[in-house]
Amino acid sequence: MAPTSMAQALNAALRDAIAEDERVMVFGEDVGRLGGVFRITDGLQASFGEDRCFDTPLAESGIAGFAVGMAMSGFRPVVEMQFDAFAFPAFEQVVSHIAKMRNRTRGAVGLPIVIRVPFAGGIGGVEHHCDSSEAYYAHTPGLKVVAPATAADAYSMLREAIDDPDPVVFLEAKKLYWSKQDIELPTTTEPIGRAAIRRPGRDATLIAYGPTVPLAVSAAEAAEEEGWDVQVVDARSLVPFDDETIAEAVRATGRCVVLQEAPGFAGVAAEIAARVQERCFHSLASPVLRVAGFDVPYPPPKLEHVHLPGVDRVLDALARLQWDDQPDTKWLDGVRNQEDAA
Amino acid sequence: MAPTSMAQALNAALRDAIAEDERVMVFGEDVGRLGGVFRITDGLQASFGEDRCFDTPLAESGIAGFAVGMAMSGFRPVVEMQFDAFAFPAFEQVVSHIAKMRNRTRGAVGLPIVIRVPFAGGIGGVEHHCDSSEAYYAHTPGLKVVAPATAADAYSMLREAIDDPDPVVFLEAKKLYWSKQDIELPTTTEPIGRAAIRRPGRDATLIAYGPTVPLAVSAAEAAEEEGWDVQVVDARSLVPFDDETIAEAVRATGRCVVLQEAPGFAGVAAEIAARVQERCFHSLASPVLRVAGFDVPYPPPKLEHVHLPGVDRVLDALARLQWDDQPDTKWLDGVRNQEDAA
Amino acid sequence: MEWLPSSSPVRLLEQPDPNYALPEPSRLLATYRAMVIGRRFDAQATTLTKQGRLAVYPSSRGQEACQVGAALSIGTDDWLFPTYRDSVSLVSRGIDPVEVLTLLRGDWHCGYDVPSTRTAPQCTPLATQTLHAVGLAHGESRKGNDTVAMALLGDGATSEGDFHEALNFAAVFRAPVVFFVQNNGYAISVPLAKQSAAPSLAHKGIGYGVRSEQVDGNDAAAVLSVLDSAVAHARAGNGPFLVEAHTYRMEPHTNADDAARYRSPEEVEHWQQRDPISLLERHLRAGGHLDDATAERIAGEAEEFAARVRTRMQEEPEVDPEDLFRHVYAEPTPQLLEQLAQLRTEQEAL
Amino acid sequence: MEWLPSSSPVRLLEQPDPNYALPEPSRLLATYRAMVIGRRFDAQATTLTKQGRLAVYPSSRGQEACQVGAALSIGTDDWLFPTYRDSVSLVSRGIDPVEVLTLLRGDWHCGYDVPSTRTAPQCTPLATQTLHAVGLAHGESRKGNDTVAMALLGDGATSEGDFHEALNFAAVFRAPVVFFVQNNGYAISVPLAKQSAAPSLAHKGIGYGVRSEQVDGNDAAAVLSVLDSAVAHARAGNGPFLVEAHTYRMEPHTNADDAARYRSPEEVEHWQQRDPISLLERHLRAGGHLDDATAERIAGEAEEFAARVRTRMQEEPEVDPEDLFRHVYAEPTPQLLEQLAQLRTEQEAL
Ligand SMILES: Cc1ncc(C[n+]2csc(CCOP(=O)(O)OP(=O)(O)O)c2C)c(N)n1
Ligand SMILES: Cc1ncc(C[n+]2csc(CCOP(=O)(O)OP(=O)(O)O)c2C)c(N)n1
Ligand SMILES: [Mg+2]
Ligand SMILES: [Mg+2]
Repeated sequence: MAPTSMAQALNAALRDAIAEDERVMVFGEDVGRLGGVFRITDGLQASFGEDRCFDTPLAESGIAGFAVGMAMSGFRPVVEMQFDAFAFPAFEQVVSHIAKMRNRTRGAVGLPIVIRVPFAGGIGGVEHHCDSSEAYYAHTPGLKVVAPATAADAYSMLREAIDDPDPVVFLEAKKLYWSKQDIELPTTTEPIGRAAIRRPGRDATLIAYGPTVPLAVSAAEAAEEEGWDVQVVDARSLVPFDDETIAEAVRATGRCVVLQEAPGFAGVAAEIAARVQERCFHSLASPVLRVAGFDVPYPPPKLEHVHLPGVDRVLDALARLQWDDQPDTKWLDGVRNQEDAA
Repeated sequence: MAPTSMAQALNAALRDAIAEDERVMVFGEDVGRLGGVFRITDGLQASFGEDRCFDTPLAESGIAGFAVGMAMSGFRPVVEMQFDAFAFPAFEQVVSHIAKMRNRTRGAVGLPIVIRVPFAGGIGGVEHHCDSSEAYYAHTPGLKVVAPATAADAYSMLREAIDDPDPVVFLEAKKLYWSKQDIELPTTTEPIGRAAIRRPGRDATLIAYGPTVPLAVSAAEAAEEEGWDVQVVDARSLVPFDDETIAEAVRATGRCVVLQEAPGFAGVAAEIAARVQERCFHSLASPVLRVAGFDVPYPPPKLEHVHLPGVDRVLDALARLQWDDQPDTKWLDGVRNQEDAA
Repeated sequence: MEWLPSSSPVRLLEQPDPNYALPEPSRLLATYRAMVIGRRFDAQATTLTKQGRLAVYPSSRGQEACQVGAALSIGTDDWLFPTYRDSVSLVSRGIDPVEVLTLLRGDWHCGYDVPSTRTAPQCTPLATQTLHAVGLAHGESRKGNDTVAMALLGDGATSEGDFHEALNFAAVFRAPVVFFVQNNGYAISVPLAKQSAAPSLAHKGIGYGVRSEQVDGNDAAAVLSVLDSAVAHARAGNGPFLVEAHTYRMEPHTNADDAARYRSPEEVEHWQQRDPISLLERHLRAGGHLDDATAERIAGEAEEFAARVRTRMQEEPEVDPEDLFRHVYAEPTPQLLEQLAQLRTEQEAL
Repeated sequence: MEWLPSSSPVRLLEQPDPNYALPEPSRLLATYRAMVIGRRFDAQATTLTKQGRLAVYPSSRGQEACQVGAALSIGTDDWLFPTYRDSVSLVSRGIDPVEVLTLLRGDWHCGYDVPSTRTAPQCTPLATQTLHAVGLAHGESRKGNDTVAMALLGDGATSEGDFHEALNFAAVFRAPVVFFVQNNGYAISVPLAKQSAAPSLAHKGIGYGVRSEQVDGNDAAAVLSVLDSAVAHARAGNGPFLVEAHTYRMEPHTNADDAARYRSPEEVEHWQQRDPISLLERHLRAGGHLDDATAERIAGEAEEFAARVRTRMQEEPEVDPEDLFRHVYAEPTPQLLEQLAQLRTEQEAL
């Protein structure tokens, strides 16, 4: 076991994937000699040559469209978009082609492309460097969308994403790149599509993914002082989504808050809240609440701390879960659990 | 009063706006001599000259970026994207600039741009011609997003959008272009930001926008046979959203289904469902349900009728609103209404 | 400068050219045959559309020299990246015409088998496929194959950013791609003069270090000869090549279009005089390579071809609603399985 | 052909050019002064970054001839569309240096007043601003103004689709835009050879019918002279103009970059020999237009300029959390008002 940062885990995953599968090609802007601006591709070109890890011209639609052709020719492109917002020029290629090619061709042409996107904020970046773009991708059928929150997941899920026959948008929380975990690589965690309980708890469930997972854990720890025993679920994978684990978790606690960094309106947390209340309505003691970024453009560095959800905002939301009402309806719980499960 | 199609109403709105405000400029692909592929700009160039309505080269990012500059120089660009999917090349300009310019410049540079998008499906178009893209825009702070469902709204909201100091994504349901309403133009309906009750009803609320509004009305009529008195709310405006009207409507009925054509996952209906249960939880007799397109790429013409929500699917959802439970919890209604309103 | 294209379009049928040789008569005759069949197929598709059997059809009547030239200048191991306009090219490449029409009939987004035909789905989002062609061509050369990818696009599509990125990627990676622009004068209603102020679209190659040429797109011999050398250039490892063909679509943009709104009958008539089939036919007849009997035989083949298409298009294959879910992912997600179950319930209720 | 740029970069300081005249000595001296001040400002900003007072700073050291040339070749009524790299250009244009640094200090996305400075916010999404310049230039000429818009971009940014669309829109609309590419050899770590295979980036103009030129970007006289004629061309209604300047950034991409990973000290040293300030200084001194006293005076001005910046940057202005909501729309939506109320409650609880 060694303390391993998420960045190191991702680098190791790319390295192992290149070594084990000759179809894997890593390309994008500055991924070669520089090793990427976050150094996730560090040393790959030196180890495996320009054939396997190379710089492209500076054009994201180009990178995505080129990846489509490479995949059609049998390769497994792993492309890096330098920051969330710089993937936007590739939006048409991602939505109109990458997401749809298998479907258009009745399964004859799958596109095993991984689009790595350093996502979300909290790193003091100037404008356009801290957007959260997961909702755009999660709303697009044909894409898988995952967001690891631990170094072990980063390694395991990236390996799995590269092996996946379908395109995967792989969201790497920028602010977690340097967070460490004691692990041994290679490692295999739960498969894509499964959520993970990061902390047990009986009173309320926090659902998080990517950068909000450590936040949820901190908030849950802080909530102990209030006497609340808070469970934390890491969704891990947005598409496919683990309804089973998550609905079961919420049914057990009867209270739920969903966390995301992205602006709240029509974000992934809205989807999670909508699903959870659809599936757990009768087990719920209070509405499913959301704690998200405000519905504003990502602010400048000096204001990001007020924009991004923090422990206090999560605690406020937990406090609004109508704890006082609980006794009134507790008697209904048995009935409700049965109804939801049906 | 004359039977007026939505296409005619839109055309009239553009015509009147150009005539009344010399800053209004209509441009895009084929909007000039051809009058647009849906003929919404028909005759504008002939009446007002190439100065006011003109064709651009075929490049959507170009159109959007050019509109930014035109707006900075004091004009009010009204641009047409030929179909939803063909606005995707402009995504970066829309998200990184059009949505953010006022904010970046601390209010010094607003961009009064209207982006007209013929949206959604049901017209038998081949691939890429029937996407629904509202969620991408609605999730992007800084944009207003509206979707009229009647000819009167089409006229009034387009005029208002053009006068709006902020960028408005104006979603025109393709399948409603030829639907008629008896109206007198010019006309002024509720302002952007307000929902409208299209049909009263006491038992359940259907929330719809754009192409699902007529569907909701048909479903509500069909529901009469089942003995359900169903209310229909036309959201009209997605951003800003009329929480007040909608929450009040749902509190009154205690049951709610949200309709959209777009794939369900992380769509606008998810946001509406999440908001409604946040605001009306204690008035709800059952979870807020959604009826949406499936989470699949828009299908070929021969399959669109199974993909798109139809009356039966809405009735099925209404039937799942746990009518039988109603007596059990009805006694709580008073208490709950008070709690939600608090 | 060697990297400049000709200052006017290359022609061969009516005059010799110092740089391009006239193709062999047998090749020209094969081309003629494919053009005649292609045109008949195109007319058949237009008729089917009028009868409501196709959702939409973008005709390429008038562009047959380009359509057929593109198909015949590449081999079966090469790849074609066509657009919605290029059905005739696909048919000339030997793809089953009914499978070609599947998209336009509305059964599915692509009716032919992409991997075995080595032909990408007909592409609608303009210019996007040019990047796919570059990636594929690069991938194939990485594998040591001498495959060439031919990307078809229109004059309007050259304005899209993706075309720029494709030319640039191709040049930087020296990818064996031929970009073949069928400049038919219009992007729907927008004439070339509002699309570009360049000396020619072929001149766009210069800014990327991509060799380029312009050709009379209604002169089948010139199209073939120029494409041949472009393909040879790419195959030999010299990098991409851009060809602009000056041509004209005789029909509206699609059946849904009203071309009278933006162009004059005189203009159409002018191009009628330069009909690519007539030009080639005249040449072949003048050289003694085509006589009435052969022309009649070919016309007969074309009729038969169209008749078979007509007959086969009578039957509308059943579409399976469950296809909606079948190919979204290799394995459906739990969410899709739920939705499939919902659909099944709905279908059973019918 | 008249639409071809020179086959090698225009230079003036060391040799005369048949097409471009040396600017007046007084203009060159003013340019020299602005370059010296600009470089001192740039160094100051780098220092502030090391001290943690700026979030990030992309230096333009080595590119002063371009930075200053761009600012001085347009008038106050013209518009500038700069990038993150162009702080020195903004300072030379007369914008308050502390307002310029607001973005990089992290207070707000743009610190200067865009309308009155007629300078767009420094743009990060590459090449996107070139389209804004075209729209604005077109708008201004619609209003009958003879405003020119100058769009700055780097070599890497020329690969983006938006640059292509901007050149094309500008050409088709004959918009008075000067596209000024500072080719400093790298896009972060990616050298030009991996970015483009074109004879020069200036050659990209040809494919759009946009006149173009390439210039030695470290020769301030040549930059000025070429930009002057480009601006005059645009202002006279002849349409857009593309200028490529060959230059070099002496510092890493930003303070966060490690340039040693991708370029050699020898390469940097080579360019040090062609330092734009030294080149101009040598010329001015040789012509007797600059003596020690003036040089010292200017150096002193530069020091004072930097000192004022340093002092003013000591105070970190309060940022108001409520600014988050102030300018999202002209009027906040009900949703934003709710969120503002939430923020207030949170702030009060602190
Ligand atoms: C990205 C994109 N924008 C717009 C359209 C709508 N559209 C379809 S064909 C067409 C004109 C294309 O013109 P051109 O490239 O010259 O090809 P042609 O149809 O003449 O063969 C347009 C605007 C599209 N398909 N894709
Ligand atoms: C659309 C987009 N993609 C990627 C980036 C990240 N990025 C910032 S600067 C840069 C390199 C730009 O190089 P160049 O255009 O040569 O300008 P220079 O920095 O050398 O002045 C990159 C890749 C970006 N800002 N925008
Ligand atoms: Mg065309
Ligand atoms: Mg550069």
